[in-house]
Amino acid sequence: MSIMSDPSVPEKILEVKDLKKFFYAHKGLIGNHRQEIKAVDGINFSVFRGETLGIVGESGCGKSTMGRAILQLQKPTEGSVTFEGIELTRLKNHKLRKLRKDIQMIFQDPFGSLNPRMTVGAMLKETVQTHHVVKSNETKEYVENMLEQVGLKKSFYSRYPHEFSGGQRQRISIARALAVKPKMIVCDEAVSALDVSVQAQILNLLQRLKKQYGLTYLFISHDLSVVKHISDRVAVMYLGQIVELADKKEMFNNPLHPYMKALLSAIPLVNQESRERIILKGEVPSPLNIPKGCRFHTRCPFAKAICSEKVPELEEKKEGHWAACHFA
Amino acid sequence: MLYYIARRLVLMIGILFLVSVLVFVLINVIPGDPATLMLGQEATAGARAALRQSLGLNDPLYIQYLHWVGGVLHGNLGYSLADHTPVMSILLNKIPVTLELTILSFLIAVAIAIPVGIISAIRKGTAWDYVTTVFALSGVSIPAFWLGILLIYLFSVTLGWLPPSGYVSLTDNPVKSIVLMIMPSISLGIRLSAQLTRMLRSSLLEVMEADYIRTGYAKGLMEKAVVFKHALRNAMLPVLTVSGLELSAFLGGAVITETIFAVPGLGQLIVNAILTRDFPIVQGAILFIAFAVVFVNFLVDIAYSLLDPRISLGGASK
Amino acid sequence: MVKDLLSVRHLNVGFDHQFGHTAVIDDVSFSIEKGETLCIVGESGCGKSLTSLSIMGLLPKGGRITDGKILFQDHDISHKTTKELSKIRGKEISMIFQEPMTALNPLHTVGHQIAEVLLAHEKVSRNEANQKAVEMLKLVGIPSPEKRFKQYPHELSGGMRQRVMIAMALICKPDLLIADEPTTALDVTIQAQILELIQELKNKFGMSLLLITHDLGVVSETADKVIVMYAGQVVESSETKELFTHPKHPYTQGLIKSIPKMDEDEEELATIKGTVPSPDEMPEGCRFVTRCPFAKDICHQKKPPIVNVGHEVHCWLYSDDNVKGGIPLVDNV
Amino acid sequence: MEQPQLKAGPITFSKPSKKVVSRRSSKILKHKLALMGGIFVAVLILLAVFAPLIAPYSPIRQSYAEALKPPSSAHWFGTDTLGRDLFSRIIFGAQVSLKAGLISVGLALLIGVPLGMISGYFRGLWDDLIIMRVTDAMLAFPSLILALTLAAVLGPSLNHAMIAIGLVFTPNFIRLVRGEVLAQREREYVTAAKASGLKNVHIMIRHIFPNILGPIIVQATLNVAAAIIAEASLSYLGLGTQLPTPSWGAMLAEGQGYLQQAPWISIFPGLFIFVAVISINVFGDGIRDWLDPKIK
Repeated sequence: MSIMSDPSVPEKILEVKDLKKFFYAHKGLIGNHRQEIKAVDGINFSVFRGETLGIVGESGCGKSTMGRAILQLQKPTEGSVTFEGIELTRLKNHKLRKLRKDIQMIFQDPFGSLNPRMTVGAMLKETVQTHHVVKSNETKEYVENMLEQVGLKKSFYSRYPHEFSGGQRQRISIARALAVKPKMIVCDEAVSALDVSVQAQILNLLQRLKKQYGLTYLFISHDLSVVKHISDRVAVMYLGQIVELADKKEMFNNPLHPYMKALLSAIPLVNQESRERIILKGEVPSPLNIPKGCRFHTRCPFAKAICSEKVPELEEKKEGHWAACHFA
Repeated sequence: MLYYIARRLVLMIGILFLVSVLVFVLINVIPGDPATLMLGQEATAGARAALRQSLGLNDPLYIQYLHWVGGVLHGNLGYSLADHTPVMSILLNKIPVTLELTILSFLIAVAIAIPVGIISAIRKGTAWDYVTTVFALSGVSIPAFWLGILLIYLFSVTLGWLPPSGYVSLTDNPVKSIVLMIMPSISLGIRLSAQLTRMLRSSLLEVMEADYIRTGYAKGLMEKAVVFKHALRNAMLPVLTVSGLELSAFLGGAVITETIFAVPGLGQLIVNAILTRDFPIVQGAILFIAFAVVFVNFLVDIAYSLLDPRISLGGASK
Repeated sequence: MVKDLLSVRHLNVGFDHQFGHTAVIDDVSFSIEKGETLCIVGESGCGKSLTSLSIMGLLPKGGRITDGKILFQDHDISHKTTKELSKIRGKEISMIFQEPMTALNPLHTVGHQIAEVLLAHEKVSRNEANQKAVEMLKLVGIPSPEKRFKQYPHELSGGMRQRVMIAMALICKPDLLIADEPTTALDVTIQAQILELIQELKNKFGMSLLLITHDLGVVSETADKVIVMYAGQVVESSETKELFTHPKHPYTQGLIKSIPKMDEDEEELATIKGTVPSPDEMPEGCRFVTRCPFAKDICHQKKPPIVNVGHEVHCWLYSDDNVKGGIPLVDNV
Repeated sequence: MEQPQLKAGPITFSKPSKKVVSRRSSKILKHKLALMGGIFVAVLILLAVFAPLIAPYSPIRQSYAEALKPPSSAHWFGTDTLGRDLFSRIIFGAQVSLKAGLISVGLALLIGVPLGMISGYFRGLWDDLIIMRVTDAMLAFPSLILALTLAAVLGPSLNHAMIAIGLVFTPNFIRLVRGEVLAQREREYVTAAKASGLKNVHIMIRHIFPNILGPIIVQATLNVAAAIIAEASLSYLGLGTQLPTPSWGAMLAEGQGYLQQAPWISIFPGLFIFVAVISINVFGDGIRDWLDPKIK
């Protein structure tokens, strides 16, 4: 951590430039005909140290793929990802492995992301030892402390994942991520599989840990209310691109992009007087067949002729509020 | 659809190529000199060398392979070491015999497996299911040669109902031919029928748990309609795949069956050729069987794609 | 008084398994009037789906109704045979499910699967049924229905498949539609479309709707009446508006508070501590007692009474004895 | 993948941790068949190990006076054409069969498991084009014929038969292991392990392998049964165990010519093959049920 830096100028911890991740569908007799699936198609943003950047979007918008491409779990097709000034995309395997200590990840599925045949202790110990976080004779104690940190009992050390509920498993995942003292955590739909009451527990835990350890979060979710609750800034994705990015308050009070407006109006709310709803027609186009011009124009209630011709750039429409729309 | 078939064809040709390489390697890497084998130990070194020359055995292996494949493509599989008859004509003689045996066995297997499998799945946990389970377990565990011998002992030796062995061509005397084939077909077919029964039962049980079966009931369909219209076709898909995969083991079983019952088919041919080290015949017969397996699996793939609309879209992969 | 279309009375459901029997649903009662929307809301494992499945007679293996009645148009359908039920299912009561992908048979065209319902219940020719199926596809908002009729489920998107399920459920114009988490697997924008469609068709056909969901937002925007379930029991039942403005049961209150709000900022979310006990470890007395911030001794000992506080709540905190005993009522949200 | 999966979860009968083990054993107990299979397998192993102590006669001692005697109190299973005691020969035959079953499957495991793991974990051209196509091609050959040919090429003997059977069974394991690894690879815990910076080799051995061990054990068990049949078949055809070593397959073949006079010569060895194979199969099925992933 740089103590020297001016606190008024936030320091970029992660910078993503023109990130692309394409998948290929092979057709033809011997797979000679290749179709591109542009899952992530040119993404730019930065994450500042200590903040939580929320990424929100519907299924298939590429947000999870983006998360994995940033962490190099899936090699990006193009673009650059720099973490604390280090370019990740060109990093050699062993260096990348060492760097993983600093960026950890928490996954959606609390049932799938833990190895069913390893005890909780063994799983945590393994990462702690790989990254030499503490002396090996202190590992067990350290791991037990970590479990307590996330609200679990020390005695869970020798238990297997199937003995826990979804919420407890997610706490285990958090403990595993936290145990190597990371600087940043990517949360990929980390609370989506949980019931609301448990979801609230986990969100509070994440908030507390962030303060306690000075963490930075990249928080990916489809759930607007969750993203709104936890984020400092929010980016909205549609078909592999960011369509709007702004400070949380600004984003939710003053959405500029019609897609974000529609999303906001579509969430069913408790106890809300009738409001104006924008129900979008149709469905998200296939990433195999991305519409020309603005990607959203096929569903946009305000689309004009220009929208189907010219691609709107992500521009700063107000200070700190970026949107990719001709009319925003 | 045509596209799919074409893709499968390309794939099949690739496999056939590998199959031919494997067969060639298998036979040509034998320790021992074919020339010695053909001429006997007494032949002079000169005679052997001359034969080696004429057989092209001094060429590098890949040249030999190309020669051989070239021959195969022209329908020339070489000549028997024993009497120099073309392997092809020997095979052509034996194939109908084995074909009759395998088709009959297959029919028996399917005729047993489908009804038994369905009933035991639907009546899971009943005495009938229990009997079926025991039958299926015994069927997959019983050695074909022992079953054959038991059948002979029971029906030929003790009861005297059926002749213990022999073969008459279907065209010469259809009735006698079928009668002679009863025991061999049962002994070969029982294992497959047991396997298919087990597969169909478990596959049907799994399908019956599927959401769309619940939807079927929720729509107000009767049980019969749900089982026969919605469950059975879906349950047959894995069974079809397995029966394609089991085909090679099935043909392997023919070796034993034909030996026990003295049926003069491909299996018996292979065994005799192996015992007399007549490798061109072994090579030709194995190649033929492997080709048959690959081809039938190709047909199974096509059948599968006809049954399952999800297939014909062509393979998208990451 | 309006006659109830469906009335579930003291329903108990349990599972037989290798260790014996586990009671899962305990004494659930509710009723739906004609044209009404009732929501059952609760978290995973609260028994809301099983309740709906027992109405249809579609309980998973080992499950059975151990007690209670399910009156549909005044006939008890809780112990009818599959054959008897098959006349009601799809014709008078229809159901749609959470996963439209797996709920459709992948090997049949969607048109076939829709027409099949009509053929099973009415004396129509295959042609008429097909024609009607195309009409239904159009009605549920599927573009170019003639083309879609011939397609297979995997060729449609999730939202389209759910529309197909709806077409299938409504082709015989049932009196009651049961929708079990119909939008949970869908994205927000698609969810909005589907909910709107269900509402629209409900009004058009004059059906009643039993909606099962975990999403309080969906409840608030769709339901006339709500039942909140926890661990196999009803904890509170009320008119929708009343429930959200005056939730009484500590569980309902906790549930509402733990949703992140869109219209205000909060530092920390209110939570309900702990987790739902497993069916084998159900506490005696009130099942929520292990997580309730207001639990008293009595809550550990005896099953809570049903108290009318403007609506019905199953909680000791509101029983006369307690109020008289000077124990303060729980604050509203 | 990105689909929000707020499932209305099924009711699970989760029990306190300690009971999990007893639940599993109760499940296997419920499968009485599997238990019986296990007992038979154990008896068979004991027979094989203590054959010299159990067998009343030498398995190779010939006695023309005693030839073709039906079962009696002196010779429980009768005698064969050379007057050898069948019971003793069958007990010694168990040694051959079990050895053949275990060693050939061991060989197949030794080659198949590592190849399958590497192939499934790293994917790529090498896996797709070489390993998978070659195993596909190998699977096109009836394994019995392939084993026959190999055994003939290598020369008839028990050792060669075991090698031949082992090689022929190898593609089964490559396929199985590769498929299982592919399935595990897609699971999130593997991604999680990668994300936390573990080495590939470590992930393969410590994370994936324990998760695919179950299916491997099941397949290995079932293949032992198949290998016993295969060895018996080779011996029946004269390409396996050579005389005078007693082998069930060869004994059966020998008796076939005497079905009329001495059916026991064929029937008893066959019965033992059958019982051995069915026991192992039932036992294997039992393990499969026991390891049923739904229990997790």
